[in-house]
Amino acid sequence: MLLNQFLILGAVLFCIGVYGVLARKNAVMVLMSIELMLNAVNINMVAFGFQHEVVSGQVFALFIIAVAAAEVGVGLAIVLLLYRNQTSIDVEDFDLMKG
Amino acid sequence: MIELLALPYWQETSIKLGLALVVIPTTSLILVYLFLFKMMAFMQSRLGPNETGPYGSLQLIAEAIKFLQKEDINPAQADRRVFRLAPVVVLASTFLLYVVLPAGPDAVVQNLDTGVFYAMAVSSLSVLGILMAGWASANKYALLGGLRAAGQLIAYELPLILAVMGVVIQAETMNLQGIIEAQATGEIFGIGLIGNPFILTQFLAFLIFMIAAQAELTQTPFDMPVAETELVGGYHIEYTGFRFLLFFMAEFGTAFAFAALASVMFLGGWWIPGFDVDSNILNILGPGVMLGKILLVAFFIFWVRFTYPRLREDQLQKFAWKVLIPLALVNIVITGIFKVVF
Amino acid sequence: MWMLENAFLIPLIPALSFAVILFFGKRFIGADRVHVIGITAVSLIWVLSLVAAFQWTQRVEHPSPDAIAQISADGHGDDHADDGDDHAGAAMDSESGHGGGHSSVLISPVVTTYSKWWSNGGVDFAVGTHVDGLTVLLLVVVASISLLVHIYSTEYVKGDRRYVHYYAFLSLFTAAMLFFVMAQNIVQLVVGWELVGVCSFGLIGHWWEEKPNTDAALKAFLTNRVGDIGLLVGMIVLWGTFGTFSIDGINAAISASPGTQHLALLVAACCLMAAVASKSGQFPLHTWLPDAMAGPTPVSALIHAATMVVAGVYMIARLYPVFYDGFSIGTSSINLMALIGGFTALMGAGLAFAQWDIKKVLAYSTVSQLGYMVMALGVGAWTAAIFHLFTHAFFKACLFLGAGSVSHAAHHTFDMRKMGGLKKFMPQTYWTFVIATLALSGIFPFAGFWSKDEILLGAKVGQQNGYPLMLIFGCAVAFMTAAYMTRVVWYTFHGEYRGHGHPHESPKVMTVPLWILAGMAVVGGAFNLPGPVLEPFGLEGLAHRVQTYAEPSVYLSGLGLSHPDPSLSMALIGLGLALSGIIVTYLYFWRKMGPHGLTERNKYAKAGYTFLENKYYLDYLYNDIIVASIKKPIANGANWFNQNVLDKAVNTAGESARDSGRWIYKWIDQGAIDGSVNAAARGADASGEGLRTIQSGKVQNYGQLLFGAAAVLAIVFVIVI
Amino acid sequence: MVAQNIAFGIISGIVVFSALRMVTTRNIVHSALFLVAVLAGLSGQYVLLAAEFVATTQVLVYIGAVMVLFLFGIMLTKAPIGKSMEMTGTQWPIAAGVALMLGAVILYSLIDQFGSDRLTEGGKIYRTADVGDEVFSTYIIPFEAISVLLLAALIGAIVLARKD
Repeated sequence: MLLNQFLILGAVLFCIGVYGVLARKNAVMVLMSIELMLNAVNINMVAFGFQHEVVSGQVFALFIIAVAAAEVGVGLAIVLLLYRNQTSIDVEDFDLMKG
Repeated sequence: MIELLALPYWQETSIKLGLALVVIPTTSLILVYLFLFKMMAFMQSRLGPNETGPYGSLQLIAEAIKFLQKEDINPAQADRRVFRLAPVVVLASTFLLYVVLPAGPDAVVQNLDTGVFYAMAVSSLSVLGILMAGWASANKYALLGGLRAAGQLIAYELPLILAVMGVVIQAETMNLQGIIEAQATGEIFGIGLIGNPFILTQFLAFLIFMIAAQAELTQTPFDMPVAETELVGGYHIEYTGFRFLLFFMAEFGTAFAFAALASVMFLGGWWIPGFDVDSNILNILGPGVMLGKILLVAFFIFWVRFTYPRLREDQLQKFAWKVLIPLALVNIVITGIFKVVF
Repeated sequence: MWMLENAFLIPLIPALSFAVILFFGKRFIGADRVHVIGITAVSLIWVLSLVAAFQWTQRVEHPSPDAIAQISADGHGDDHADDGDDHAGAAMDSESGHGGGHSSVLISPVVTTYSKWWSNGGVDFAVGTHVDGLTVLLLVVVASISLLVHIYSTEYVKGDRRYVHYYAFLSLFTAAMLFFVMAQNIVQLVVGWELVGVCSFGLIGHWWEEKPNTDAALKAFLTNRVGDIGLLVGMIVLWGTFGTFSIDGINAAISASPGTQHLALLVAACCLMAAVASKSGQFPLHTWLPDAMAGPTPVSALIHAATMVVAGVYMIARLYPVFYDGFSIGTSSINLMALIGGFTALMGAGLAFAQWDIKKVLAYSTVSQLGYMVMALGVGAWTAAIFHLFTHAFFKACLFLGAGSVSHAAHHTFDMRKMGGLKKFMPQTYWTFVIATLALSGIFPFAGFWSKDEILLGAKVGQQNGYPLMLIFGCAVAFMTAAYMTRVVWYTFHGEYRGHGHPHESPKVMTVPLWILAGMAVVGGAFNLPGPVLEPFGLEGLAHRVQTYAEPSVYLSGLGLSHPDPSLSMALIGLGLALSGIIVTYLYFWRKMGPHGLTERNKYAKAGYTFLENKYYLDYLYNDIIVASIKKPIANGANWFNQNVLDKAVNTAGESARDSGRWIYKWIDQGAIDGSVNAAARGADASGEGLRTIQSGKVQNYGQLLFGAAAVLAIVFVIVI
Repeated sequence: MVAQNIAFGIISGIVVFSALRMVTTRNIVHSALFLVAVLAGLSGQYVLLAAEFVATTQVLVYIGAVMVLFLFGIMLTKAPIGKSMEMTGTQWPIAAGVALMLGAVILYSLIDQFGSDRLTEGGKIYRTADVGDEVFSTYIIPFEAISVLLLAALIGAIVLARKD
């Protein structure tokens, strides 16, 4: 197996995630796209860890998973709050900082 | 024994998989017949099936044929693909559970390093199927049932995993075979005659595990997601025919799997006192021993199911977060201290 | 030697008791019965401590080969090497030979490292226990005092609003101190140190509903924090110098090659001295200690006798090679530690005269006695200091518990002006108090006499030079101690009863601990009797027990620490001073002789008294002068700087800008540039209008810009590099 | 190695397809389910990289908990059944352009840098126990920090989502 197999897979997923974050209107979907990006990073971590025969890659992947779980918890709580206040979770509705 | 046959990897694996595919429906059928039909009838003083075959033993076949004959109805508003996928996901979770369940030193589909952890992980997949079913049915009762199930399963997954942690700490491995070996080679106050079944040292964990498993299986008294009096059947209200049968099979298959996990982790698994842990004969005798222990544990699960009334939703959540999880944490702390000190 | 290797059980038991009391106390055991758990736990550790002490003495007397330290063949080890071979019984033989010198077999401490605690950046942090004679001695003292305080408290704080909390913290306090004394490395030492501080904070502020109590707790805590900085810095210096956290390693390294790291050790010793000053109430950080009387009296007894304040003294003793080398104790005739100790002793004794609160007198007495111990350590009299710590623990605990008993009787006041004549109401308390007073004053044959004598002797002889100034301080303090304690006895127990109500003797559960402690105050001195005293009775084998068992000769021998020969004249001088102190006070109060009312008549005396009454104005110094002087001048300075420098600069700049602006406006702007500026402005306006659209307020647009810019930058980098 | 390459190919195909569908589908629940497929596929990739503990954790945490949480959130915010709602914003072409640009530069640098580097075969494989040892020795402080972070997130989520 090539190292690049995994790295390219990660890169592709990352870019799809970027697209999702930038293009989707629904706040939950934006959060999900962020999860996708984090996972893309994770596969790089594990692949490099395997390549260099160190265990740190896996450890950091685990840490990222834990951080992602925390992020989803808080993120969804914010989305629920938005929904309660605005009855909408369309990110395009939230432009109070418009210049 | 499998080594003796010296089959190539793919043949060995396909034989194991084939066996597992046979075992799963059989086991759930055994549970249904033995407990749902016969024991419940006995306990609740009513007639069980007794016409079809000897002691009504063919009733199951009749039921299966009945379900298969029924029309496969898709609700008009339903999200068709998700609706059809949901029972498959639930059943897949059950199937994946069987991959690591050992019935003998070699009689296991795949002996994973992270066996217990894997079992916990795949058992949590069923939540996804239930949520899918609840949402895709386009039915308020189903959606509510799905949400309830998700909340309940997530809440009880924590004590389940935390209870298992105690066993893992004591056995120093997450490998299920390793856990059995630790019990087989363990000693109670220096006496190694019956090994050291962890139910003795981890009784609290066993209790928590059984309660949490009861909730994971959505059995009474934790059956709010499917409560027929409140939600007229919960998330599988819209399912008919063989899709309902899939849910049904998954429920009993999972019950069997959890009973098997409990027997492996707390009752010594397939090991028989007096035998070497890796003696080949256990590959033959082991499944029988396992089956006996599983039926014993399953008996308790169904006993509780048939005797207790249903809890309220808030009682359910309170019980998980305020009682079970703290207790499980205490158990881990105590186990850790004992592990370090002794 | 099982107990010595598994000594970790000793702090573990009270720690468990703490957890049990805190978590199950109220609901499962019953709030009024939690003391059962505490007392059980502490009795258990008391027994274990005695077992440990016994096993340690066995280890010293019949050392197994692995317990004997390898003596390096340098000059200091010479006088031990001669009979180091036949160690069986060598300890007993050599006892009298060296004129009370320490045993010739060097017993290494039991160091058990249980496990790597954690590791960070390649540095391993271990957890373990370090048990030697000093540890064992402290174990016994802490366990004994704590046990008696536990028992005494059942009556004293009966029905308290936070009974459970009280006992939980008492257990934790004991556990923390025990953890501290058997720390294997300096990291553990710091942890134990801080734990002790936290517990004292919790207990001093036990009745936190009243503002003064919380203030006192905060003061204790904050003052200690000041010293803790010194502790941390000192520990880091030690670690940086020796590359190990292990106490054994540090001490052994210094004693193996004394003098090689002098500068680093001087810095470390000075920093650690700050920590000692805060924890053990040494000048100038002693101010928290008298305020700490706000806590319940048994806690004060525990703090002053066994746990909190002796931590500093213990730390010096534990890391003695650091101080010995750092302060050049062996060769100098005055050094920082001795000076601080001596001055503290003198100052504390002076302050004790002017207090009306019985507990505060005792508190200043503790300050003074701790100064004594630090001074003893400063002059190289290691054994004397530890021996004094040992004896002081018992009679000071007795005095505090006696004061508690008095206040229990006299309606919870500690003001001596509302007492008096209590002798006939509470004879038990009276007699125990008198015994402890005599012991503290240093009257023959009570415990304090022996330990105080050794300190004075140590100051006189010193190591290579004597410490004359310290000797003068010590003698003065000996006189003053006897005097102020007699004053307390007079005001509290003699004369007429000035309070109201009917005082009564305390119940047995309070007096029995008092009698036990008083008994120890009588016989405590027997643990380190000098050889000549015992010779007529043929018991020289029992001489210098503390020295034989407790002194870590394995470290100190490398440093060449010597022991003075007992001196009858010194003992007589000390005794004479103490007696004269008592007699003078007796004459003053009982016989009404001397200058009564001097403070009213003589303005100098009045000024001196006021000076004492206000505690040398140290609190004012800290609060009003130092803090205020830091606050105010800085504010003023900042204001001045703002007004005169910054403002002026800004004004000047403004004015010059205005002038040049006018000029430019007239000649350049209006003439040539105006047109182009207008054009630029229009351009800016238009581009701003255009750029405004990207300020959409939508996160995703910003995200697009962010990721787009990142991509462009990445492309640039990829192409360039 | 062939079998693993085939497995990698199949799984990556599923993963990339699901990821694309996830960001283009108009039904939010479908989107979440496609994300589940992506995550499950990645779990398979971890197994290929001999990181079974990470793979199992991926299933347990992501699919078992995070995705359920997502579906929960979606259902609580009343996701309608059917494709009624437009889910993609008007600026999707810009987003696509940015993503493509980013993708191009990353792919170019990866190929440029690692070319055809092979994964070390027969190298040391780290099992679950090694991961545990590493977490509890070298990375103990980050680990503790993560636990504090999780606690903070727990409290934060509760505070945010409370009704009063």
